[in-house]
Amino acid sequence: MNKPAQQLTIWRALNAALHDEFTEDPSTIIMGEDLTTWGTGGGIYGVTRKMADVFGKERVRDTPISEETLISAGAGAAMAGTRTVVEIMYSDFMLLGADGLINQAAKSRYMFGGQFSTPLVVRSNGGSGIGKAAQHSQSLETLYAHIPGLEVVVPGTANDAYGLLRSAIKSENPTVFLEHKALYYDKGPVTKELIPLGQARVAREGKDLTIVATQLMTKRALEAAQVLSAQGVDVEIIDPRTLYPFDMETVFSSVRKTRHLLVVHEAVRDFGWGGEFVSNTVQECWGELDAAPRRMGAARAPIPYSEELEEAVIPSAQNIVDEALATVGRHTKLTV
Amino acid sequence: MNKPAQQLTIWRALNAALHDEFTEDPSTIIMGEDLTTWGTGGGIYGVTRKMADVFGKERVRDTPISEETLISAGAGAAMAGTRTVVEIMYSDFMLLGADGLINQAAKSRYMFGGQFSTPLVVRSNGGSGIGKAAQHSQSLETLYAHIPGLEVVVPGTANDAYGLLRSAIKSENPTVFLEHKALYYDKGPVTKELIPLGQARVAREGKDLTIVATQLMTKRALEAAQVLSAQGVDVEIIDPRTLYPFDMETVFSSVRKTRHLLVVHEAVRDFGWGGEFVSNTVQECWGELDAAPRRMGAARAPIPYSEELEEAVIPSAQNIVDEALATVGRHTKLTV
Amino acid sequence: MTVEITEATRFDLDIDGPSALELMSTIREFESRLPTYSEEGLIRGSTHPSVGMEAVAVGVSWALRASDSVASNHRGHAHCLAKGADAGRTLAEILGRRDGYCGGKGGSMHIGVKELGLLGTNGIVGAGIGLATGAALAAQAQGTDNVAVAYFGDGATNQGVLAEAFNLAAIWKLPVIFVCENNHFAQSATLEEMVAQPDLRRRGEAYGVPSVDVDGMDVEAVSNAAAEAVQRARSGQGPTFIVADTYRYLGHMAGDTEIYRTAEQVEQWKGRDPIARLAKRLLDSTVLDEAQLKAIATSALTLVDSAEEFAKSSPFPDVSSAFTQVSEDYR
Amino acid sequence: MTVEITEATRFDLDIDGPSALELMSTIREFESRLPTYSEEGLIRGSTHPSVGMEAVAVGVSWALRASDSVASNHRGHAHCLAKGADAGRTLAEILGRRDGYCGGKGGSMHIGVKELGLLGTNGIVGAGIGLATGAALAAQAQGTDNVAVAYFGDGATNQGVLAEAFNLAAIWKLPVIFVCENNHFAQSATLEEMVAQPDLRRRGEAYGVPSVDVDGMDVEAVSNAAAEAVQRARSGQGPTFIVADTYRYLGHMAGDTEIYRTAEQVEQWKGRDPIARLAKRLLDSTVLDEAQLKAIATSALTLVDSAEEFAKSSPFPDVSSAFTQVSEDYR
Ligand SMILES: Cc1ncc(C[n+]2csc(CCOP(=O)(O)OP(=O)(O)O)c2C)c(N)n1
Ligand SMILES: Cc1ncc(C[n+]2csc(CCOP(=O)(O)OP(=O)(O)O)c2C)c(N)n1
Ligand SMILES: [Mg+2]
Ligand SMILES: [Mg+2]
Repeated sequence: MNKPAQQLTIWRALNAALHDEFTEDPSTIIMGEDLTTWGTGGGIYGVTRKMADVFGKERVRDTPISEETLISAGAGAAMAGTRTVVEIMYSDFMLLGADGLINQAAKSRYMFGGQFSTPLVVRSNGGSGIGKAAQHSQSLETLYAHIPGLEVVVPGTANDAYGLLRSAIKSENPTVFLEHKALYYDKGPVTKELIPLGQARVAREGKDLTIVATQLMTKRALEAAQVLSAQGVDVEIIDPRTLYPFDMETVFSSVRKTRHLLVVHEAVRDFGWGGEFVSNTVQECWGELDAAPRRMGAARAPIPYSEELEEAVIPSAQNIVDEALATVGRHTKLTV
Repeated sequence: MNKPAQQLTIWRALNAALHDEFTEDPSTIIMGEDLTTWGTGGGIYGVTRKMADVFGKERVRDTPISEETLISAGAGAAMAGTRTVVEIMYSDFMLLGADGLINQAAKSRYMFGGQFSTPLVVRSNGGSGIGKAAQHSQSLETLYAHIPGLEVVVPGTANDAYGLLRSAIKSENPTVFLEHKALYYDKGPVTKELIPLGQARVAREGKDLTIVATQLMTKRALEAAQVLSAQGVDVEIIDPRTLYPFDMETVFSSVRKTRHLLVVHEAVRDFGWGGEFVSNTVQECWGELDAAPRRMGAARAPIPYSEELEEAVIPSAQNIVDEALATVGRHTKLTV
Repeated sequence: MTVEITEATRFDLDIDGPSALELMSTIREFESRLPTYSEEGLIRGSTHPSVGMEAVAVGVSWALRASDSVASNHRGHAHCLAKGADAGRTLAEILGRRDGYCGGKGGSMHIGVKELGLLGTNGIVGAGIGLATGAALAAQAQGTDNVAVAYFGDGATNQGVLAEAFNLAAIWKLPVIFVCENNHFAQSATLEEMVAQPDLRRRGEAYGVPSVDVDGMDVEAVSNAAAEAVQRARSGQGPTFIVADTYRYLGHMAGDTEIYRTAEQVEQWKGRDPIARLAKRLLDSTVLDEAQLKAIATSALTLVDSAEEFAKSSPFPDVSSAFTQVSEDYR
Repeated sequence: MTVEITEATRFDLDIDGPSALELMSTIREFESRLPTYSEEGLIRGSTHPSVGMEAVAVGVSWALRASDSVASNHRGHAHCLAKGADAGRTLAEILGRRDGYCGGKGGSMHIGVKELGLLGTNGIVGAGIGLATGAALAAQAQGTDNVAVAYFGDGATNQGVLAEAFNLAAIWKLPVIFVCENNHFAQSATLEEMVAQPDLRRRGEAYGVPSVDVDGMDVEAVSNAAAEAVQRARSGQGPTFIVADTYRYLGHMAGDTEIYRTAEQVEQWKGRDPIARLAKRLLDSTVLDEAQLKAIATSALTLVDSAEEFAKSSPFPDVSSAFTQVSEDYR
């Protein structure tokens, strides 16, 4: 099954996934703002490039600015049998459609006793790092992971972006698919294989400390691992890739080996998804932990605009190094 | 400062708090659906009873069904200097106003560099138990606790309802105030003293196990404590009362004594606020815990309508007993 | 004269024949019993009867077929029954029983029937509007000539989603019919206090949606308006907004003190009763005689009796079902 | 001839005098420089210049006083400057500097100035509509005669919040003026494709809000319409919806390829330029002579030069400020 991998940016990988899935399944549609008329005709970050040319304006629709209805109509279209992708320009705006997502789509299968599938994907981007400030930079994935009936996907590499987007579209369940706005131009090999939702990826193997991280934080954790390696701490990095379904088993078996856990996310630390991973691990691996698991996340603050401030509120590679050392009980370098 | 306590139901206590606060501060207003024309003229659960008679229709307003604008206009009114209370009939409907709450009100102080106060209280009710089904029974407090800039209050007794509602209205910050729909008719002593946000309440003292719980779960934990006591497990119950600001110190010092922690909430267990309490406690009290802390919450499912199903998805007193025994390492009784 | 409210038979029956009357009578009987069930503790939570409003659901449904979609609201049993839902299974759902359409998980506010295109009654005022718009989008994108109907109240017209959906449906010419059951109240709020421009049609027109007023107490008028709207939608000409003037005779839900209206007003509206009106018309035009009318009334009663029997004797669902059907586990 | 755009002086100046011209010229100059700042990396994220649209903000603000509230949108610098915001501090905020109105935390899309009643530019299309409605509610509830203005684009008229706010403002006669800057595009979406009924006024009227069209390229026309609306609001007669026909000369934001419009269309609109038009009118009516006109242009330049100098020389905020001002800790 190993196809030769192409080097693609994340936005290209997403674009390819859409093209491939739309080619394979004619019951797919996509709608959103500025999908076909912005830039070179591919939406704000290019992800829908050439979709309208290939699949037509019936299946690829530019919409008015009406997020509430885009999401609830997306749910209705999905319930009526059309695999529907809704692009929301920034995930902060998804809050305008929270009713459609949380009260309708997420509950449609259960409330009606299993009759309906709701193959809806709401695609958007989260994350900070490019100066978009408080209302265009949030990492709100935890909100959706808390809602029964929703799947939450947070791809961090081009390969994951491709394979998970195709799986999300094929899924019979409503899925929140959150890209990271600062990673669209990151390049990586793409095998064009489907990746099932609910399987974590081991981004780095190591034996002293398990770091669970997604997207930008995985990148920073990898940087931190270099530094830590030089200091004699061998880090294993696990990217869950989907927050729900979640793959705790991969985390547990890693922790059983490393006996230490640090969860790092860009979402605000307080009440963020790190708590779920820490709590589950503590309960499952109690006797196998050598130290208290720790969590890192954004400060309890909105994302500020000015560059240094923006950098300050989310974990840096150096912060991760420090916290990793603290987790394994090497407090000397701890500066935060 | 100890005034004589009156016995009041929770809805009466809330009503008294509103009356007292509106009398004290003429810059207060309240708006919502059916506030003055339903039942005996006091909103769906009576909380605004006689408010219009006393304070007039200028300050006590019946609104159209427009939750999005009620909440965002509430934010605007608060920014413009009016202490504003918005009643949303069920907290599930607050999702329609998620933009106003999360993107606007929560961020208004920070984004604008500290210039604005936003003394907005969005009052509503959460919780299950009375057959209102999937879209009228959610416990979504975790979503708001995750958002920097918001305060989250979850009163469980008449006294707390009174004292915390007054504090919430006096607060310069936007506050989500979530009552519990199955507790409105619960009676208890009310001293009519203000209770500061961010102070947990020890609902029961004990030495073997700390249970953190709110609202209906506090009640059930108290029942469970009776049973456990007979089995030789002495439970301490802590009701945080506010999820943000949170009072971890009270939890830590209790756990240092009991060496065991169980968090119980009606919110869905997965990615619920229990993870925050467990993770913080593990990090702070690592060497002082005799066993892994555990969490309980609603099943990962919407709230079903039929009575036995509804009961099944949220923790019962018996479930709490079982989980408490498991937490302290007495697995014999564990049936769940 | 026995008419089963099933998808198969209903659509063969002519509006001028007895069946519209029978269906309305059945809905009337069905809905009238709800307050009693609530008092008896058979219904938990909230149930919203639509007694008085039968002509709207029946008139609209006359123009629909099984493959068309309907998104309903909290006051939605009539929409279900008129679309062909079985009274017994509908009531079983309202009573939280295993044989309910949703296995007792939904209840009154969440009755969906996939094979009838029923996207559910809904607990969120206004939410069905987005769902129906989406179903219409699906129909259009898949190239079928199915249509979708959204039923909602006057109160729901103040939800922003309606404006958004009007606009979206208008620019894309979506095959959706927006049906406002204007019964002049939203829970305890009067339309007069809650809108400044009481001509609700103008809301549709402002977004380019052809909009009509119709006497919601006259099933024939409703059915004509609906037929025109459905025809427009099926032929690719886009949405229609129908504002049906109607009234609910009972309280908003069980326990309503009704301090917001007078008993006289209720009585006045009963003078326009849609069932009595159709009965009189059929009698006057000698389509039916008194005996047949009586038989229809009896048959409605019998049908609801047996629905009640069916629902009451249906067992409560197995507790284990509380944990299933949250997501499809296709992996 | 130097006019500082400060609250104190601005409101004394007559619309027929030179100051409206000067203010518009200053805004033009201010906004025209933004793309360069973006290219130079001085501005991060998105900034939306309003070159071409100056007459709307200036015309509307002429009718306002400091205690009135304004809720703006993503294209909001002109709204701020016209309401009396200092150009230097505004630009400092856009550049993320310590002396910006929000200490660099907000940036272009989040500029609020409490003492000027500026409830902020806004990153969420449509969100200012609810905020302004709330500020109007506050004014009414507190018994002041302050008013509130919401500025938003044609694109924002498709957000449901506008319909809800229209209705709420109409039933409560809130002192709010809804100002739609219809520049015919929402990012890359054309108005023609995004609405089926292009007469946007009808949206206000449908909810009972008196609604007017105005030539948004004519500051006098805007100011007259605004004065009337403000007068209505102050005297308790409720909201007004003003639809100003206007155009943005530059791209939606830096990097816009503008494939959705032709260069000819842009040139055509420049023929209606609000600044040239007012200048000509003042010249024709001999209020000003050529030399004075030139002086005004120079003064605008000078003012923006010094704003730029001020902003660029302002230091970046202290990193510790990232963690403060999230909540008031009053306990
Ligand atoms: C979003 C939302 N807001 C409020 C409610 C509470 N509620 C249920 S029905 C209702 C009145 C609805 O009035 P209308 O739309 O006219 O329908 P009617 O009940 O008159 O048939 C209200 C306020 C709700 N269920 N959902
Ligand atoms: C809720 C929301 N949806 C989408 C966007 C992205 N966006 C920013 S400006 C804009 C276009 C707005 O058009 P309009 O309201 O006409 O204002 P204009 O830019 O033309 O002044 C869009 C789609 C946003 N910021 N917020
Ligand atoms: Mg109604
Ligand atoms: Mg525009």
